[in-house]
Amino acid sequence: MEDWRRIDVDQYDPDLQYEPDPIDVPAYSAQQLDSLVTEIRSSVSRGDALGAIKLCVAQPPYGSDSAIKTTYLQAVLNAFISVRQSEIPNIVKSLDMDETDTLVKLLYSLMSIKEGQKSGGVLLGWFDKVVEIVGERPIVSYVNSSLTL
Amino acid sequence: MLQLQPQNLLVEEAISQAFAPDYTPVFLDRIITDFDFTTYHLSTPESKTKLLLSISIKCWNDLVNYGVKELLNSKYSKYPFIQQTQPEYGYDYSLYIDVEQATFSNEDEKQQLIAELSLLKRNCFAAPFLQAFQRYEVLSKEQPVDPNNLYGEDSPNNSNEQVLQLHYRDMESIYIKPSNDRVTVIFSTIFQDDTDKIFSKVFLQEFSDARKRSIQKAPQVINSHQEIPLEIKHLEAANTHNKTYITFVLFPRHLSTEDVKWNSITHIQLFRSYFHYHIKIVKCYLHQRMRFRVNSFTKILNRARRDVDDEEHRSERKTASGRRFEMRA
Amino acid sequence: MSQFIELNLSKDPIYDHCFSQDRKSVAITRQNNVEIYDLSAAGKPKLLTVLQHHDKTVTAVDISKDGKIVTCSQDRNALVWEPTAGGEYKPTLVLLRINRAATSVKWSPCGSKFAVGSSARVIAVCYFEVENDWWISKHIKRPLKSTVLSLDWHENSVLLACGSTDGHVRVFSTYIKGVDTKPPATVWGERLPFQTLCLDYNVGSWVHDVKFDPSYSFVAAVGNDSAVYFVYPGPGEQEVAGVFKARTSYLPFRTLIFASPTKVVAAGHNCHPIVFEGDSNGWQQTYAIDDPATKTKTSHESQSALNLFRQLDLKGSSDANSGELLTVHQNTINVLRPFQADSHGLLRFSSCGNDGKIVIFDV
Amino acid sequence: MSQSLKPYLTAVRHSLNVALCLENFSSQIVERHNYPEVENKKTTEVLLNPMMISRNENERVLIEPSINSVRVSIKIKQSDEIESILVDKFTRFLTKRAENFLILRRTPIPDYDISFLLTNYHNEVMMKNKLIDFIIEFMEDVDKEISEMKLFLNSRARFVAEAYLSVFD
Repeated sequence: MEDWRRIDVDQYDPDLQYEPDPIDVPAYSAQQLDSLVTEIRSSVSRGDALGAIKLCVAQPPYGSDSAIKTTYLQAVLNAFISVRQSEIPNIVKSLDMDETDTLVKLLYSLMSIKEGQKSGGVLLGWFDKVVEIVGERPIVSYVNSSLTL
Repeated sequence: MLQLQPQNLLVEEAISQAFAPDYTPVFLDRIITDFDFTTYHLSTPESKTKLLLSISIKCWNDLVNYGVKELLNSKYSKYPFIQQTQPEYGYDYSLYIDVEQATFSNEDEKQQLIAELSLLKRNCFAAPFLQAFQRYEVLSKEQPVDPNNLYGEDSPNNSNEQVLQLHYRDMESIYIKPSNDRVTVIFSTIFQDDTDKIFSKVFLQEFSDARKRSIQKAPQVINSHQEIPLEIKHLEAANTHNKTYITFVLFPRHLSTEDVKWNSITHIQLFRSYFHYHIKIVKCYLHQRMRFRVNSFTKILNRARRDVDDEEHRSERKTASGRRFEMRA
Repeated sequence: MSQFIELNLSKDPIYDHCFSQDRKSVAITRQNNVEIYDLSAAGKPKLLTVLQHHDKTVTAVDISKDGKIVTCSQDRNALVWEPTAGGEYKPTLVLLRINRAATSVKWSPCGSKFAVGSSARVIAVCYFEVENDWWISKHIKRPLKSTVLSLDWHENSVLLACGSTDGHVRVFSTYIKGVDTKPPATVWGERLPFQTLCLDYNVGSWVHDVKFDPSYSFVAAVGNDSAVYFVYPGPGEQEVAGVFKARTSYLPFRTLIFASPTKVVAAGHNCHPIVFEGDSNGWQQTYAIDDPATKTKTSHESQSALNLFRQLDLKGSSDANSGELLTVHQNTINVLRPFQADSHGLLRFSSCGNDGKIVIFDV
Repeated sequence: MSQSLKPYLTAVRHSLNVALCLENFSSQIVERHNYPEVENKKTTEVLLNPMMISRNENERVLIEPSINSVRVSIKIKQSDEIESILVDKFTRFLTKRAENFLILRRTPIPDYDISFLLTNYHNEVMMKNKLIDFIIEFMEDVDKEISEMKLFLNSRARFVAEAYLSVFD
């Protein structure tokens, strides 16, 4: 019998329960993801960096399982890496508020997975430019947002 | 204090005082310690003028097999006023020095004796080395050096040469193996904590690189941190306590004249103490450096403290007697 | 550059402050006590009295129309301080019946009730019981799910807006039979028994402050995502007609006040107030007060050599105020309160911050 | 490699600036208690999303913000055995002096070398921008200190070796 002295009884107290409100979370099926990934890859190969980034930040799969999320992050990482350093400022300038918030959210998620850390320098380059242009709002919105990858 | 002094300073000082012309004999009973579990006992049991100097070394029995007694007698018997006596209880070797009859033709001779007496431990440790050197001389005459032995490997046919062992510390020992063109000295040493072990890797790497870079004429140094060197494979049990093995290869030029021999012996027998000493020194320096860095961090952090504005400071200032320093604004 | 009056009252942070009706004295929270300063004298503010009874940090203070002071603290108690003849204050007991810290307190406009928000996921609405000479409380529980951070009363002293760390802006009815008169119907609802929920909108991050607009027709709230939300109620039950989110690039705001039905002032971790303007079809940030961008580094008069040395040793740099912020407030602004208004809106408002300063700004 | 140091430090600076917006928040779980929410993570709604800023696989900073406290954990670059020993000795040395270091956490959280715990009290007593400067300066100084110590170790070892061996000439 587990040591009854240490059972955390509070967790059973009904009015102590706090479940955040259910929010409708966009989720992808496998094929939807594949089509999106191929789309991103094709616009990257066409050199249309802005289009690729716009696709990445449009609707991240917050609700999908981790496998889909990692493949999605993989594609986003390739898109970020393919963009030349000089192009970043005007890409960032042509994104609206929500898109830059999602961009910073993707940067943070990428920096917490192994593959992303390998190219830490690139991600930091992006992060630096975004904050320089937009300010700290995206960081504040990431920190408070309930939709996380 | 880069080089460790081979002689024992306390013994040297005590004896030079005893030999000083204005020495008034006084009752003595001193126990002096030295590296590698060596202890001296300097006392005047019978009369104040007759000093008894005894030494006890952990690996005395090994030394005896290598003729340490004969070596010491040869060193000290030429002085009439020094007799070797029955070793004191608990000690391995004792010498009576009669201070009154100690006469010297000149100052140098006196200094020379004082040095010899204070190098007693080195003289003891020299026995196996001298024996190995003699064996080397015999071998080098029997088998002339093979000229086309380019890489300086040890010649194969003396693999069964007898290796002299010296268990001078609990888990550590010195192995000396003479051969026809060199004498190999192997130290097996152990480190208490792993930071020492890792620092030792850096040091030993430098020891072996030093020869390539600047001091071509130095002995070759090979270090291995796990596997046991071939020469002593048959002697050492499996390397369970992850000992480190440091191999010194003394070349003929280190064994040429009598003086060069004694110089090599003096330094090689001190290697283990020198090596550990300098690792500890580095750790102390790093510790000191960290303390300075932490203080500077604390100072910077305190500067982050929101300082109370000035007039609050001024109004609270007090005179020495504790009366408040009234500011007539 | 608008004018401001700066009062350095304490070394410790001021979590809440409240000016008396005649604006001659101010009550500020300071650790476990509340200090009342008299500002009528031209020179330095003079400490009048210290209200000492709480044994933990005082989190909020409010002064009613008739001069009664209510304080609440993390020791789960609230106290009502009645002004006595000799300028002293007599504490009276409040039966809050909460088992967690009290976080915020506000007198109702009529002065007969006050509400206390707490970490016990409860709002205690307290009213005075003459026969026992103490204040007793009724609890609003459902559907509060987390600590209540902020409260604001409707003018009819029945409707109470509250913001909490579960990110919800809610408006409750606190109608208590014996104490309140039946309120006229408002846009928030007609039949309002105790604890009916008139509005419940999820802002998505902690709601640091919530305020009714001067005409009490909608509610403005400040979230932790440095945005100000304007929530317009709809005709139906708890229906939300529209929400505007004015986003900024500043650090999160902690407090806001209405300067006029179309102008809001918010402030927080960015240490200077920001003004938003707009109406039911849109709100956005218009200008900033005490804006650091417009101020250059004020150079101090020549430093005496001794002072330079002292700074060098103490601060490691000879520049006297290296590190001081360009804004008047040197640390987070905790609470903004209206200070002086005229017919068509607020003229001046007061602010208190973690730097122990009370500053009165022009709008 | 230092060209990626500047963006790394500015990213940490901005993230810290956002994370360090703290307020006095009394506990919802335990009566009359006020402790850093980031430490036991029971009240989930007052915890914010953690931010990980990584320069490469073995050098990153984790910032875990909450309503009244922030935990900043740093993983210091340790490319070889010597550096990991030096880092371990340095951080152990620091944590032993944690009490006069105010914002230092006694033990780093797993997988990191050093952790700071900043609460709303630190934010009230100290200037926020100077606090951030201190942490950034600390990160730079620790890297510099470790490489300096390593350099010193190598040069000292060479000097000692040569001094010993030159005697045999």
